[in-house]
Amino acid sequence: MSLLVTPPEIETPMPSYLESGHTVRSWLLTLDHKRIGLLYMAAITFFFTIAAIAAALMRIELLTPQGDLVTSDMYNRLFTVHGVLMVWFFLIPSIPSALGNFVIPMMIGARDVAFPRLNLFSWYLFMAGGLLALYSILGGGVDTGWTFYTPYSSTYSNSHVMAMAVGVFIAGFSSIATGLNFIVTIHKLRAPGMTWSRLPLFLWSLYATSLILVLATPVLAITLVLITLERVFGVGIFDPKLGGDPLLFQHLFWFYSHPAVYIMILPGMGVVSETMAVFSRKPVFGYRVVAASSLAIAILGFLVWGHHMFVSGQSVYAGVVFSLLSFLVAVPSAIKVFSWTATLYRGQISFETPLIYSLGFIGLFTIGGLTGLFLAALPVDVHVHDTYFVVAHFHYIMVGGMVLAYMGGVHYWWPKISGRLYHEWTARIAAIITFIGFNLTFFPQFVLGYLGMPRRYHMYPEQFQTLNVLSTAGASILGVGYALPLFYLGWSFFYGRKAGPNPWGATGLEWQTASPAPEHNFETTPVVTTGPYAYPEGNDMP
Amino acid sequence: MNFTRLPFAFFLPERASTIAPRVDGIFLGLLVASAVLVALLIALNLTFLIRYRRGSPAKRGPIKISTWKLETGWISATTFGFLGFFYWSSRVYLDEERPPAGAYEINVTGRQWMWDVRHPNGRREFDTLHVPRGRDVRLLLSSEDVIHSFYLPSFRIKQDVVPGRMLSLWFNASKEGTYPLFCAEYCGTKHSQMTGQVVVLSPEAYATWLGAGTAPEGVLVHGRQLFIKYNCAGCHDQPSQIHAPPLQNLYGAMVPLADKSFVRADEVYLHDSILLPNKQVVAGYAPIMPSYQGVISEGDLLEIIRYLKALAQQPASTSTSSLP
Amino acid sequence: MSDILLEPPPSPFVDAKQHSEANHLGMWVFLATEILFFGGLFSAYTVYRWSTPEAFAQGSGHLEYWIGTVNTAVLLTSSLFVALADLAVKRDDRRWVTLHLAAAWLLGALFLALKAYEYNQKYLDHLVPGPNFDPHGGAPQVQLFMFLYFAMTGLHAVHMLFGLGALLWLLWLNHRGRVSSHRADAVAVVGLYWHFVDCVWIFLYPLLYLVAR
Amino acid sequence: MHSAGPTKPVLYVTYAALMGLLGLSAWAAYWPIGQLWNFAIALLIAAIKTALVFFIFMQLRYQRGLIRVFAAAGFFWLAIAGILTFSDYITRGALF
Repeated sequence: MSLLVTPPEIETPMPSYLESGHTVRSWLLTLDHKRIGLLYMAAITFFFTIAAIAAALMRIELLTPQGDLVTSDMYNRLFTVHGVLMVWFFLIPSIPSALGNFVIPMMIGARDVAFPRLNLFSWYLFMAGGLLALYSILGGGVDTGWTFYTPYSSTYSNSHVMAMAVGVFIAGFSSIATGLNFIVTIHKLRAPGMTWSRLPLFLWSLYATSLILVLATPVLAITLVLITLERVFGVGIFDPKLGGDPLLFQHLFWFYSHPAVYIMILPGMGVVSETMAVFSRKPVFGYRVVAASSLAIAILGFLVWGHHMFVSGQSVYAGVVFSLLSFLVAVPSAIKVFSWTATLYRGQISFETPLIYSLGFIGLFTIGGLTGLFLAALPVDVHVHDTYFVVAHFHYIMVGGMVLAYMGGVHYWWPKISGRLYHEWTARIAAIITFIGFNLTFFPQFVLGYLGMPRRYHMYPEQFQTLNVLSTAGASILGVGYALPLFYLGWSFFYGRKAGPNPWGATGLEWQTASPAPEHNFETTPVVTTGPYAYPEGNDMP
Repeated sequence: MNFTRLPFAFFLPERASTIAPRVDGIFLGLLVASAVLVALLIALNLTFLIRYRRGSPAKRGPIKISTWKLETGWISATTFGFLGFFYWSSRVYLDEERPPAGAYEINVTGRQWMWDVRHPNGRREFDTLHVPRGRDVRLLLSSEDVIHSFYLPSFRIKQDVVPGRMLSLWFNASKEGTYPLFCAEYCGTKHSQMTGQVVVLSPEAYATWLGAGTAPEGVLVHGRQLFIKYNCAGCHDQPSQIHAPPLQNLYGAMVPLADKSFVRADEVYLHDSILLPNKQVVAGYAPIMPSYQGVISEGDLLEIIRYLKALAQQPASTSTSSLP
Repeated sequence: MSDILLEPPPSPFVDAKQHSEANHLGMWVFLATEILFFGGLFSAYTVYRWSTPEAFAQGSGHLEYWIGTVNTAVLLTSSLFVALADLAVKRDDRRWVTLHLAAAWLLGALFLALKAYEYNQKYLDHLVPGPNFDPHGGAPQVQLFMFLYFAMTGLHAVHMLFGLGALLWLLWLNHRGRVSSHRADAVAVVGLYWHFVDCVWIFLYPLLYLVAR
Repeated sequence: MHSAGPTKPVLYVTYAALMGLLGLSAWAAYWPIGQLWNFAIALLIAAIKTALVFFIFMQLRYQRGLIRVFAAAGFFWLAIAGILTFSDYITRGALF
């Protein structure tokens, strides 16, 4: 967007946020949203690595039908660690807490988020929760699966469920604090002229995400409290021996955990909207509809949790209602996919790495979304529920969708984060390797699922071996795709070419300030006069 | 339709129940629709990406078509498409969930980590389920510990088995053979070994396999012992000091409840009423029966239900109190 | 360098009005979160009360009617004092701010004392869920009711403790002269929280104490 | 923004109303009109009391739309959780 940035009157420019202090203390006690964003980034990379190692061990175990690499107990702990860490300590904080923290204030032309102290506090909560989870893993692990279904988790499991539940509970409050901060920031701290209809789509999607964070997470928190109490006192409200209903736990759990799926995908959609606009030099097609669809997803997403319970013994009528709502929640997602495709039409497309990740996102998210319809269709879900079909489906959404979008976002804002450029071709190749490895890993799992292989199986019948070997082979390629950015981005952080304020020629406010960003983002408060993505039309290049 | 004959159908497991082809039909319908949509998207994306790469000579400039029309167009197209699939799949689901009258009932109990099967004549088997072909079979599922899930991929059916409740699952096996049985809900250490098989036999072979089983008299004797052991007789034998409903011809009857509704006294009702008596109180009786939740084992509970069933099938002349 | 230990942090706000609006909005968003936090328990309550009404009636009979009623009155009165304190802040009347807040604090403490007395009664009566629980001849689901009673009132009591801490903080701020009509947000925002916790109790009272009298 | 607010008399009247409603609620619980009606009356009174606290003590009456929206959002989402969960329980077993 074109800006009326007052020419800098100060002789010495503000130091960049990276140069404003080099001590450990200057990082650990920082109130700067950009530094906090990087703290999150470091933390989630750490948790991602542990969870990925767990996944690698599982994939190696599944090379053979027998349980020969690890014991059943160990295997059950591995998939629990993988699930818990990936969901609560990587996916949920990935784009919102790491990238969102970094760019939200810059994108709306503010100096910081509304409550900087709360922001730092939520990082510490996140770390406290994460360390407690690590403690429970190192102290013997948890074998309930990330879903903590009662009465197994409350009565029968002899593992460190309590520490894990409390860890997730604490991390949940970090999510709530972050969501609250973003909501207030987006409402109250927008620069003059930054009306809602000029808000970049990334912010619309993060606003919707924050609503879910604030309104869904507390229900998870209270549910985990109830599980913990049940383990402490030996009795609880989900206990069938007292007439309690284990399905009530599932209702409360999925009231959070289904919207949480949208916490894990909406921010990714925001990144894709940004990159599609920048790299095709066009406004996103149907801006208003795309923005509204983010809010629609946030609200409709709360109405569909029952589709996780189609075979649980839930009422048949509730099943039918939840099926209908689940079909409808796919509509706003479909709108986005169509709009992104239409954005390319008559664009000036250049194939930079973030765009490659975004195109990968569109492809994989489409498949993930369409297979979601299979799961909304009741009889098909009855067959494939709790099989590898479901595993493949949600990995297409969460890995194919969110991880690719996160990587795309990291590459897109990397110049703003580091002030430097990465090696473009290496990055493109890494993106393509990730895409290929991902499909090889997870596509066979759709077939496995429809053939009837249940999930969370340590051993499996022999007829499933070929597909499992394929999947493991794909995982090794995927691993390479994940590892490469660590190296070339790490290298670029210190030795990369200087990027300049706006290497992509983008219009967002964050690109109107120096790279790496100055300590307080802007020398003077920017004033916004046009909508987002105001690229010149026609054949002339800027 | 026989899809397995098609060369590309390697991803379809065997179909051994009457519902399986209908489920596969929806699956294939969704698959075709998705494939068309994905192909369309790939074609559009590739065309745009190549044609409008930066610096290409293709014509740019504002789009002529109305954005609004396009948006409404694809929103309504997807919505109606989705609603169509919803209607189709819900129809099949309701048929799948509504148990046919007169189905042949078999009890299945899940416990860590095995399936315990009881046939109507008392024959018991573990991790294997023998069923007759071509007959409506209704499984009555209960759990002794955690949630399990009874999954027969070749029948395309699955039902979670929840402690404290009796749930049911019905099917009609269409093809003789042996098919896999899995526990699909994670249930602890040996979840992946809680597997077995379902053997579909011809009705004659099934009858032979079933053998004589326990004679009805045996059921009555053993059941009566349990009936006394758990103090059921103290209140339910007539006449009694305590005002409790008689159970003589209860099974299969319609029972009037305190809230003025009616419920059929089937196995599910008996099972759940013994565990949680106060949930559905018979009209005219006080809610004084203690809960047997956690007191009675699932096995004994099923034996008592069989006893009550056998009582209802007795000639009317014998009264409860005169039984041995 | 913005460092949490170096006062004050650079404000992200352009003026006091924007700051104040953000504070209020932040607290209201937090209260929305709180509604759902308690909401999980209210949902569980609804489901179980519907499925076992007589157990809930029996369980409710074990609770002290007079304590529930008196405690409701105590909390309503403390809310009034917090609202009056807010008015006193706007008049810049420091003495009355202190008196009102102190009254509210004492009433909050009285509430918790009565609560503790009732918890102890339940403990002596073997009405605390667990191995020593005695349903007093009622259905086993009486234990469910008592579990919900302890979970709901316990969670509420934890919120009361946080509220008492916040009131102490306000008293200290006021003592140091850092509360005034220009800096009224602290009292107003803590007040919102206090009133909200009061509202939770307004619902807990009929749901737990008045099931079948 | 916050210059407007309840005056002292308004607060006292509200407080009197709250205490009156509390008394009514405590008394109504003993009316022999059936558990369902007792429950409905108790909940209705609680809802009125909460509305009084929200609108007067918490000054919702004097706030702009945004704050009201967030105040309502919590209750709205609570209703979603409650109604959809409850819909499962009341329709269970109805098919059979």
